[in-house]
Amino acid sequence: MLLEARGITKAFGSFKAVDDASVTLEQGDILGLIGPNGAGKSTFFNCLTGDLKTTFGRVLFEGSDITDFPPEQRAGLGLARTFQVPQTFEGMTVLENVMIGAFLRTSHRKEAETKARAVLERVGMSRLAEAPARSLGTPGRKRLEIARALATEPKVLLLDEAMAGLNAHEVRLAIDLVRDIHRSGITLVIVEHIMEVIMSLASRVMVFHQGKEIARGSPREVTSNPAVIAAYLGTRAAKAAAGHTPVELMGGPDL
Amino acid sequence: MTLKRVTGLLCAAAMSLALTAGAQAQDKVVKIGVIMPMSGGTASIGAHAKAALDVATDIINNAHPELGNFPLAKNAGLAGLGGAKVEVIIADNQGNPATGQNQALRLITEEKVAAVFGSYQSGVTLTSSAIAEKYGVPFLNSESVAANLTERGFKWFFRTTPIATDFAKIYVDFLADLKSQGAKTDSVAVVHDNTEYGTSVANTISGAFKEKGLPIALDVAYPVNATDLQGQVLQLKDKKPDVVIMISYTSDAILFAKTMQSLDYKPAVLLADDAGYSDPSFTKAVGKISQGVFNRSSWVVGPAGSPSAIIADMYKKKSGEEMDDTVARQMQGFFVLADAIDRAGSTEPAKIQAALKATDLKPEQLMIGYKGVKFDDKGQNTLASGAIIQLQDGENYVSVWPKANAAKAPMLPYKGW
Amino acid sequence: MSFVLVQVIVGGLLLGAVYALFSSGLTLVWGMMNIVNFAHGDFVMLGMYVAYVVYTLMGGGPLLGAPLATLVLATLGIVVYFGLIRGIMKGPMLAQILGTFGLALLLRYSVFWWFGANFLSMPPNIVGGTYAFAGLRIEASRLLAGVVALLVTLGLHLLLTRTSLGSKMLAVAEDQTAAQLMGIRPDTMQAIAWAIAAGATGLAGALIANFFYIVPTVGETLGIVAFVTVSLGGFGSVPGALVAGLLIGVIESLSGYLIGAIYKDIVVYVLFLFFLWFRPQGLMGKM
Amino acid sequence: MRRWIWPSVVAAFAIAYPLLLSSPFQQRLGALVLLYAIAASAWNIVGGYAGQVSVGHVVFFGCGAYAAMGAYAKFGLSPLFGIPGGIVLAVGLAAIVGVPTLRLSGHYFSMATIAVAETMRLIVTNTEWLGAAVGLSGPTVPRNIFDLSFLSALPYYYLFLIILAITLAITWWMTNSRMGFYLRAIKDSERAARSLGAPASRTKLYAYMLSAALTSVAGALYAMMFGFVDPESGLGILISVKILIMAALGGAGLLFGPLVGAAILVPLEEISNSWLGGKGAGLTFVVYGAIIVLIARFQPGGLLSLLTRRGKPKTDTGASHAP
Repeated sequence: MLLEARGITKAFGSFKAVDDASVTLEQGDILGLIGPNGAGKSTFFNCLTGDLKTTFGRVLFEGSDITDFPPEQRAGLGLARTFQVPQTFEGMTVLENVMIGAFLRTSHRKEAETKARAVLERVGMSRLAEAPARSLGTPGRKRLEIARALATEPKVLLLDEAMAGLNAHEVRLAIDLVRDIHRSGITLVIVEHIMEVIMSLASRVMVFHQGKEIARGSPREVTSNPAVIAAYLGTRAAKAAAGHTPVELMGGPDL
Repeated sequence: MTLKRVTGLLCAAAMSLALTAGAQAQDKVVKIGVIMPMSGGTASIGAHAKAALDVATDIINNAHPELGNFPLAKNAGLAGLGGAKVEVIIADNQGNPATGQNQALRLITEEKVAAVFGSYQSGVTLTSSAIAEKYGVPFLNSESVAANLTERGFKWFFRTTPIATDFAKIYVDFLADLKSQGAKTDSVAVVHDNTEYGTSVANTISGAFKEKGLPIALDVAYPVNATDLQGQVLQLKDKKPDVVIMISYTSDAILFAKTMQSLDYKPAVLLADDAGYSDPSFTKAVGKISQGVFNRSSWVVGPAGSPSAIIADMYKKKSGEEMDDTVARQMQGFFVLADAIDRAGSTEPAKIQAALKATDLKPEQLMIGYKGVKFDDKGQNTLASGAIIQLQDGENYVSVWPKANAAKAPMLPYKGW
Repeated sequence: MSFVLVQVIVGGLLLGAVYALFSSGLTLVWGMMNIVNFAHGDFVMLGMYVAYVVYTLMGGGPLLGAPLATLVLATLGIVVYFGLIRGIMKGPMLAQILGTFGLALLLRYSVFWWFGANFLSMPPNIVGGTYAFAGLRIEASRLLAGVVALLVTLGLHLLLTRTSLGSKMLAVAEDQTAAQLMGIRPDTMQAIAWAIAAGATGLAGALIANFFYIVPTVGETLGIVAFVTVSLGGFGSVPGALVAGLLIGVIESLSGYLIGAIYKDIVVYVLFLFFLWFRPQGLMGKM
Repeated sequence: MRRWIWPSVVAAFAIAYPLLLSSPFQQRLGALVLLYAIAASAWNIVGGYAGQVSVGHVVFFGCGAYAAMGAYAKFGLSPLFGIPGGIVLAVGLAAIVGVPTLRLSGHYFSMATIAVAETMRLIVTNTEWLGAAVGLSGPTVPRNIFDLSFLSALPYYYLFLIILAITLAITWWMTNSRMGFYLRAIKDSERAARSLGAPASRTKLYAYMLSAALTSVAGALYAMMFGFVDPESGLGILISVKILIMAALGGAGLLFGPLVGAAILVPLEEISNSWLGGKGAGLTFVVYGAIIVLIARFQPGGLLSLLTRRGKPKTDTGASHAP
């Protein structure tokens, strides 16, 4: 077992953003986390990465307890992430951004640079290596996030809405990239709004609603689950909408 | 590009400095460098000093027969140097020891001054006189009271002002006198700020009283430029000492007066140690609610027509302020320096140094109430002394002690407002 | 509790109210625009000089001086906003420190140049003496400042929470772009915020002038108190500044009386640091 | 190798300066520029590169200054012996102060550093052993060359030049190392940097300690040159502000920014003081303040940012549509 979360609860004051959620992740999985806005999937995600401290519950990585590890230590173990709103290092070039990731495995500048260039090549950004990162648009930034994370040589990569704000063409390119990453042996956790992405990528899906896990299974199982549809649309609307495909209801990419 | 500009700026700056330096001292002018706080929290001191030195140079450079036998007044210029004029070059120390030292160096090496005069704050005097010592240029100080200044083994440093040990003796004697006249002066409180001036003077005074078997009953220290002094006044009100000795700069002196009034606190005897209480700003601001405060001063105005009265008049015309003790001590110090240069008959540092060492001015040759001016081996004026003045009827101090030159009798108890 | 102690605490509360009064303007611009204003103390100083000039030229007391100081400083606030702040507020924090520190020197020494370095003071009892009841003594001028401090804090708080102008200002503070899309002009709102902040500061100066001394460098002393008050209260929190001001006033007063005045600032700073350890966002600041 | 042209020109000018302008005051001015450049460069490591705006850096300056003067005044040693002592003090203090304060964000960190510096100033002011408000003096009459009390500014000048070169070399080495990269990343987004494995707290702390060590050296040199330190000149908050302003004015986060800032502000201050200070109208500071305001308003990234690529946001339109 690569990554395991046991009974994660995250409370802000009296409000429980995540309530007793558990998950296990095997080598080679692509786990999708979905749920309506405010369902707690992002909070859960951030508990896995160490950005948020859990109130209760444990997180285990390759069998050892990492609950109290800060994000940088988790990164060192092989847990990498991207941010929903890209956290680009504005004062650096694209190459330097990726080098920050590469520096995790080497303290030599030359080595880090070589490795960063290789990663940029892999994600198709080598043309932009010397460009200031602040000159990138949203698609470029999202891709740069992935590149930086890859440079840390992760075992598990957690993508936080890596496709949000992209157009259909860009989404397809991004899906290809994620597939490629997966083929290289990296296990993935994906938080995504766009159902098409989850449907085409995820091997397993976990659905959150009001901080609780309400369903899990293959994408097809989950999207036909009435509880899931109800959570997305409300119970009455779900009945009225019977007959439509879940993908349509949950909002596909804006085409 | 910017670097070029920087280089250009540096060069331009340096060139203009070189130009200033090019204007060498002319034959008939003796330059004296003056280092004073012209900006920052004590800038009013610098402004007053500037006006006083203007008056002093006027007296030296022009004939002032009305001043009688006052040294350097009678004829125009310095007689010993063939009527050479004195020129004062003032530099701002910004209240900062480093700036003071930089300016001392500039005055000595760029302006080629014959002697340096300054620098008010003891810390600045310490650093700026060190440069003068290294260059072998006489340095005269007329107002810094830190004891260590004359303990450094310097050969070019001279100080005309009385220092804390002198004041302490004055206070002990004065209070003994008051006691003999029936006033209660048994418990004494010392109130002082935590500056170098405040702590060192307070320590010396406490020591002097202890020696006489009168330990200080209450020591109230407070941070300089306080935002609030209520706690201190309440402490005094609580302990009820007979005598309160105040060692404060102007800002805190004003705030103390206001706070004492609002808390309705009046000690029997309120005795101030110069500094803030001598500042005309103090009397103007809160003189009306500080009636009866005693103050230490070496400055006592003589009767109309006396040199001190005439000088006080000239100063008031120049600055619009009454002459106070600090500025009078500065002016007197400047006269001592000019007199030494006059007797040296030269601007050669060694000759001025020798003349300063040989200084022996009598009380009647002074504008201030010292018993004379005569330097010991360390450069300290051994005849420096002071008197006690009191704020009576309005905003002017009158001398009340020692009896010999008192204009009025001490008024007791402290009246306040 | 001894009687003196009551007087010390009452005095501390009044002092604290004054701290709160001259800090409320700072917390407003600091919180709303994320601007560190190193010239804040000098705004207070300008308010004091306006009051002094009003008194010497027209013989007017605080009734005339305080509103005029508010007006003059509010105008200055707008000028400073358009002349300097608008240009530096999006820049790095260092540019703000640079700009406002330069402004501080400029203001301080312009006043110095004009008025000289002498200590000035309003005549004693310009507001009306000292009230004494049950042995407790309260200076009318300080009481006035304290009462106005409460009113200003309340006013600013109501303005921000209850009026549309306030919500517009907060909207701009929250998200400029979003506010702009809603038809709010950030420039206008921020200029208004500066006018209000500077005006409140000028008012504070005018009232403090009644019981303090006036000198060009007085802002240095007061500025740092305001900094501590604002950060203790939480940047941008007007009620926070009031609570922090009162707290600092009482702590200063008590520690000054009980352990000695030269240690009172140490007590305040150490408590402040200690406090930041537990609540890094200040008393009432948001995370 | 074009990037080395300007540094070489600057270096050549710096070495030749005392020969070109040889009056004592000009030489001292040069030495002061270098001294402040050392302090501002040291500050730059934590304030510029790591973006942690410390306004209380004077506390480390004071460690060095007091250690140097203390070595002489308390133990009769050469002030030089104070330098290692000052470094130890400063680094230790940085560790104690840094751990709790560096986790504070933005303005709270700045305020905390001010509070620390003011606390230290007040403590020293009330500590008899450290000379209290009177301060500590160095050797006025040098006993030997190691007392570092010279008449001419020349020895100071070259000593400072060497230390500045070392400081800049350390800074340069740091910016090209992993630590430098991490600091810049932390400045832009601490969260992202940590997610990529950068140990943010530790890196910031190391930078803070390194900066503190170098600042304390500057403080020791300052005290040696002036032969004196008191709470105001060794621990006054204005010194930190001055150091910060020099770095910001030249260009914070740039290797030569602090040097440029010092090379402009120190002469500006000393020369305007020499010309205008004696008039007593405060004009020195009106001029000084106005210039600072203008630079902040029109060149907020510092003067040197005019020269660098990083200063100008280049909008590469092609990039926004790249995959």
